[in-house]
Amino acid sequence: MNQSAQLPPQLSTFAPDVDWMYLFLFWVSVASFVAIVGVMVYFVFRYRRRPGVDAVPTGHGNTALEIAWTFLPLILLVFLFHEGFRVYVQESVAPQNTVDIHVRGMQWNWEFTHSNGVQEFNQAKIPVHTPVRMIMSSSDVLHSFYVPDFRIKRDVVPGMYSTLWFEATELSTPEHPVRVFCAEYCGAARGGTNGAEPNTNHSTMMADLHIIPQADYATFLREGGGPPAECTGAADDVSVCWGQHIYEQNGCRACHGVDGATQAPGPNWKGLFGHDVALEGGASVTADEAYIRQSILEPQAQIVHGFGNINMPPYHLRDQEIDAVIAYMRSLDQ
Amino acid sequence: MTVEAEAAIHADPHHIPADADYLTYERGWKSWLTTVDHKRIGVMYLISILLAFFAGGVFALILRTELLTPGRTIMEADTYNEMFTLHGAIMVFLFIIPSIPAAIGNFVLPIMLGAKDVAFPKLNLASLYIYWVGAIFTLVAITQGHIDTGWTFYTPYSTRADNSAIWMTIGVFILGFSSILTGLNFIATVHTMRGPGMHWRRLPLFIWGTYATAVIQVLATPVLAITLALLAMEKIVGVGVFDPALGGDPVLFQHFFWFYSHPAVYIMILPGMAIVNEVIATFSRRKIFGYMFIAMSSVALALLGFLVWGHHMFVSGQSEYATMVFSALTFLVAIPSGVKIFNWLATLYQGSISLESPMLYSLAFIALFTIGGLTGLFLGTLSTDIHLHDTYFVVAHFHYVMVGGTVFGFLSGLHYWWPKITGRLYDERWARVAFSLVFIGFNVTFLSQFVLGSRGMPRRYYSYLDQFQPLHMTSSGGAYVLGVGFLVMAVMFAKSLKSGEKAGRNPWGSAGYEWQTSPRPHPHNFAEQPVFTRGPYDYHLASERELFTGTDAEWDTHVAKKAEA
Amino acid sequence: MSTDAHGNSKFLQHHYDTPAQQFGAAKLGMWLFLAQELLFFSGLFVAYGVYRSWYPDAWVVGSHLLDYRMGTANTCVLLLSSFTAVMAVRSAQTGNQKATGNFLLATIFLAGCFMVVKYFEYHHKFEVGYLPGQHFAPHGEGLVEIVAAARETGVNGVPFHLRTFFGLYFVMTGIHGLHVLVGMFVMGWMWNRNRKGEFSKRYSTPVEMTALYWHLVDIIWIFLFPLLYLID
Amino acid sequence: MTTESTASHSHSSPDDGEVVSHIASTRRHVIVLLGLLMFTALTVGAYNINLGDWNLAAAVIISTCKSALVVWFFMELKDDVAFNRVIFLGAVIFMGLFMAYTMNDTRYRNIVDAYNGGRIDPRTGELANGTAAGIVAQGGELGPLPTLPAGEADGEPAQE
Repeated sequence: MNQSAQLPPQLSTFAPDVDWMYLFLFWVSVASFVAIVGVMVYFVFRYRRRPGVDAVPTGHGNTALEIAWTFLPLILLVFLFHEGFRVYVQESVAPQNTVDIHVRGMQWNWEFTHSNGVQEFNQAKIPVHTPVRMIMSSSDVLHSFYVPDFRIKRDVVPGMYSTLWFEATELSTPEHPVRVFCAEYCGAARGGTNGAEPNTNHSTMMADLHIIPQADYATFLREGGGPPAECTGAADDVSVCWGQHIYEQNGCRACHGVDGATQAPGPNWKGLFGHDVALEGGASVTADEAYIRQSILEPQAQIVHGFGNINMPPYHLRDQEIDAVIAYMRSLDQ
Repeated sequence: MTVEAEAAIHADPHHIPADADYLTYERGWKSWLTTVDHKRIGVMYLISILLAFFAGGVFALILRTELLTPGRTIMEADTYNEMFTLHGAIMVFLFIIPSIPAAIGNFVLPIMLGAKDVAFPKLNLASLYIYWVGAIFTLVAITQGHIDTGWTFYTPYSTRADNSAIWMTIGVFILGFSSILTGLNFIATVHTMRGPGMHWRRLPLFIWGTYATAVIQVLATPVLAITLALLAMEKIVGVGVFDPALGGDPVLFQHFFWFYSHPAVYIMILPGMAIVNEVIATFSRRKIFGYMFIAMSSVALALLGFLVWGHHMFVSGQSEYATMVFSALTFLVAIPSGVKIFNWLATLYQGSISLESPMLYSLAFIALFTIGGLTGLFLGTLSTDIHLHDTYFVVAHFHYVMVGGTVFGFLSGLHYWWPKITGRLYDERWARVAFSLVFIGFNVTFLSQFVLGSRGMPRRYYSYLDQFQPLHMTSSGGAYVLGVGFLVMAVMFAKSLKSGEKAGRNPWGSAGYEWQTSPRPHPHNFAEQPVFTRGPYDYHLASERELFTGTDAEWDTHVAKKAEA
Repeated sequence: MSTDAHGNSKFLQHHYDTPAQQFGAAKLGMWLFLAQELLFFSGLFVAYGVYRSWYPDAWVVGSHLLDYRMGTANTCVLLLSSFTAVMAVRSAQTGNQKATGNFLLATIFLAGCFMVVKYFEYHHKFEVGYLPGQHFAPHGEGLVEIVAAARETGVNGVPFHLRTFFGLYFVMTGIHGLHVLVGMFVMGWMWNRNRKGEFSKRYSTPVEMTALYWHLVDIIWIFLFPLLYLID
Repeated sequence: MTTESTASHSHSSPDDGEVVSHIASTRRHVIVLLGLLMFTALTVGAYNINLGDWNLAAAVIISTCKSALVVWFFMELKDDVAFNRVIFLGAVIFMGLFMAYTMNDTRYRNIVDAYNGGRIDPRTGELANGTAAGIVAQGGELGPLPTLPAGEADGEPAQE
């Protein structure tokens, strides 16, 4: 079935099947609606009240007619169930050799972990023409992984795995990645954040899927992720640039300011590294490398005074990435 | 029953003069607050739900205003979330569910039965008080702030410490009991209070509809109550049945919630359908075609409504087996719905149709409910539902059912019985203007949302991609027209109350039983106990006197003229 | 009929035509109310079933931490109270005002016994830390009992979902207990009305309705008892 | 519509109950009570002999018998109008429906896909994100048995 203006681009192998069903239902609905309302309008006109013309009393009904319109629709309904279920089964049962990507939903970010351990935040590389399975769970509330262009959706539930799979049919460009939405309501940051900012509420919890050639994905799996291409120059500069990139991409910026002023919802990063920090419960600690590392991996271990009710999720960054974040933090104070 | 047992030690009814009417027989606010007259209770419900409807409507307009632009328009994201929660919760629990059964049903059901009152009048008043208490808790929830869970209260978002869901859940818990007691009362009334000659095959279809509704109210609402009780205990003492942080299962909450809330859809739509039956018969001057099939389709819908709740959970992570069973059963719901629509069309055939405002709303109901039902097929079919679930398509679909269905049915009933309730007529021209605005505004608002949804716009979004803006602006524009339509209607009804022409006993010329009592009914509904010798739609058996549309004085002149001739 | 010569008017409400109609309505209403009660409890049974099937270890160990002797005693007490309730109805129907009062008092007394036993059970669980959900923190004797129960049932560890078991235990028995308290209150009220001579051979509907409610409370317990106390 | 004396239709409604209830004999009540107590003894007895998988079934069947006695005799559904029986049975059926449908989900969650609906990663044994902290800390459903002070553990009947 061809692309329709009512539906998003067809970018997965499921999309044509789903769209066929959608358009079939659409035209069945249009036909039924026109028939029902047409008959209604015709009767209203034809049998409008006129002086001297009385209504013909209803007889005892027509059992044959009643049985007909009770059971004839069943044929259509059985067909709809069957076709819908057929595609659903395909969507539920992933092929044997999928590329697995673990997905973690959290307010209001998506974390993707590839099989080589490399993590991406709010974006993910996806090989084209390859069955890819998302193995998903949430660390806080319900989310839903929704890719309109793929016609797939599945809730992401805390404490439970859920899966979906798809096979992308076209490469994407960097300007037009395939968009992931959160379709299960998951709240918003409280107070004066600008709700249109990325990763501050349910409606901005989006991610970009970059559909790349299979060979590129294989290379990526082998070599892992490093600093992004735009970070060049001396090793230190690359580190700081990478750290800033992580800060931007992982949603750190939703809670942590870097201007030295805003302290909400989380502590500001400027003037943090190497300084003493008062903790909840009265103790204090120097914000050294060990402390920063722990705060990223186990945020609830040592909480800065005044932030006891903030529930930061753990971020499983790799060592080089944590180093880069620390380099970025340092650079803020220079 | 203990409540009515209390009333058991009652003296004989005081003698009430035959020309008394229920509004003026007793006076003063005390007489209203202590009344056990189902008609007065119905009127108090009517006022209460209209206030709730107004509040819910204002929230809707605020939402649509915010959605005019992709980013911030007038409020922050968390405020927006509170607004749609309040819109949903108020509209569902304070308006739609009690709207037709508790307000209109209370008023007309016993009259149609030829009963003096419902079976348990004191319980009926208690239901109203319980409704008010529930409403107060809801107001408290608003003032406590941060009730931003959505009307579905999904865990674990709702069990987090920083929202006031506790007040809202207690409020809805209480409202649930109001609904249960109303349903219980109606079932007992239909079974035991039918007047002489009123056997089951003569029951007006409005009663069949409210009866089926009452069955759902009694069987489904308690599950909502225990769900909310568990949710409240989760928040207060951390019982941990639904919260994964304590070892519970959030998907289980959805089963609990939808075991009630899907049948609740039929609590909302069945009474709307019930009103359409009455109105179509009256304005076609014809007995409803396939009476027994329509009656049984109501009961079938009520029972089938319990078998399909899992279609709200196709993508929730429930097992594939459950999904399969729920999808298959969901399609069955289409059958009785279709039966109703076909029978209504067959009733119009060879009728004598006039298009006064109640009929306009009922015909609009048929058209809009058809759209609501047909788009339901998209959501019952698994492959398309996966794409459309939790998008604006769903929002549009259920608004076509809830507003295009229930609210249009409610408005149809309100216009239809307005003369019986108030004893006055309203200005038909302005009623039609209001109807046109509401009809056009509604369709513009929600047709555009179907397209938004199928293009992939998820629901409950504060901001959205730029590409969706034209459709969002169209939708908001429609909402404003809808709002103006309701405003016009409110003014029209207010004018009718103040200076409307006095109505005769039967301004529409209906053969329905409730039109045979005085314009504003006697406190005991009929000054003398009626005996029903024909069905409620038997126009060919009704006397000229029964179908006469003018006042009693006009009838006397009419008779005198005839005698002269 | 509304003011007939037999004195029916004393209890016949104005909107009913006959006492038969009024009684039928009351009974129908009561059964609907009981149906509503059953569905209310059904949520708890479903949650119970789901978690029992998921976490059998927690359920077995949890059950062994409850004292089935106390449960048995309470079951007998409630069954007996159902009997006294039914005898109160019979006495009211036969117009024996004194016996009605006494049977009502006996029922209230038995209900009180039930609550006292319940109090001791709750008290112990609070003391040793078998609290619902997030407050579950067994200590002292509580730990000893858990070790014993685990050994007895062959479970090699402390199941995490013991807290869910106790969560449901407290919610189920707590809501049931609330129903018992409401029943005691209503029966006290009936006792008072009976004392004032409001019931007779002709009119004992309120007593009958109260007894119906009480039997339902009994039925709920009949299921709660083996499901909570007697799991191997 | 005509009017007539209201007295003549006092039994027009087929659901009218009888005012005079069927008064059952004390003897019957006593027998029912004895039956109930006997069933209680039976269910406690069944608890003490291990029936394996049949434990739950036995408990539920006995409880059903007991409540049937209560409903049929004490609550006099035996002599009640048919519709009241329909109400009660209907409520029980809907309870069963609720239970059966919900468990049709919860029992079969991770069957089609080993991950989908499961709580544990079938390959690595890792728990899903958002699992209760306590379960994560003890690495699964079962935590270690507490070690008791020497004196306390001795008194327990440790032999199986």
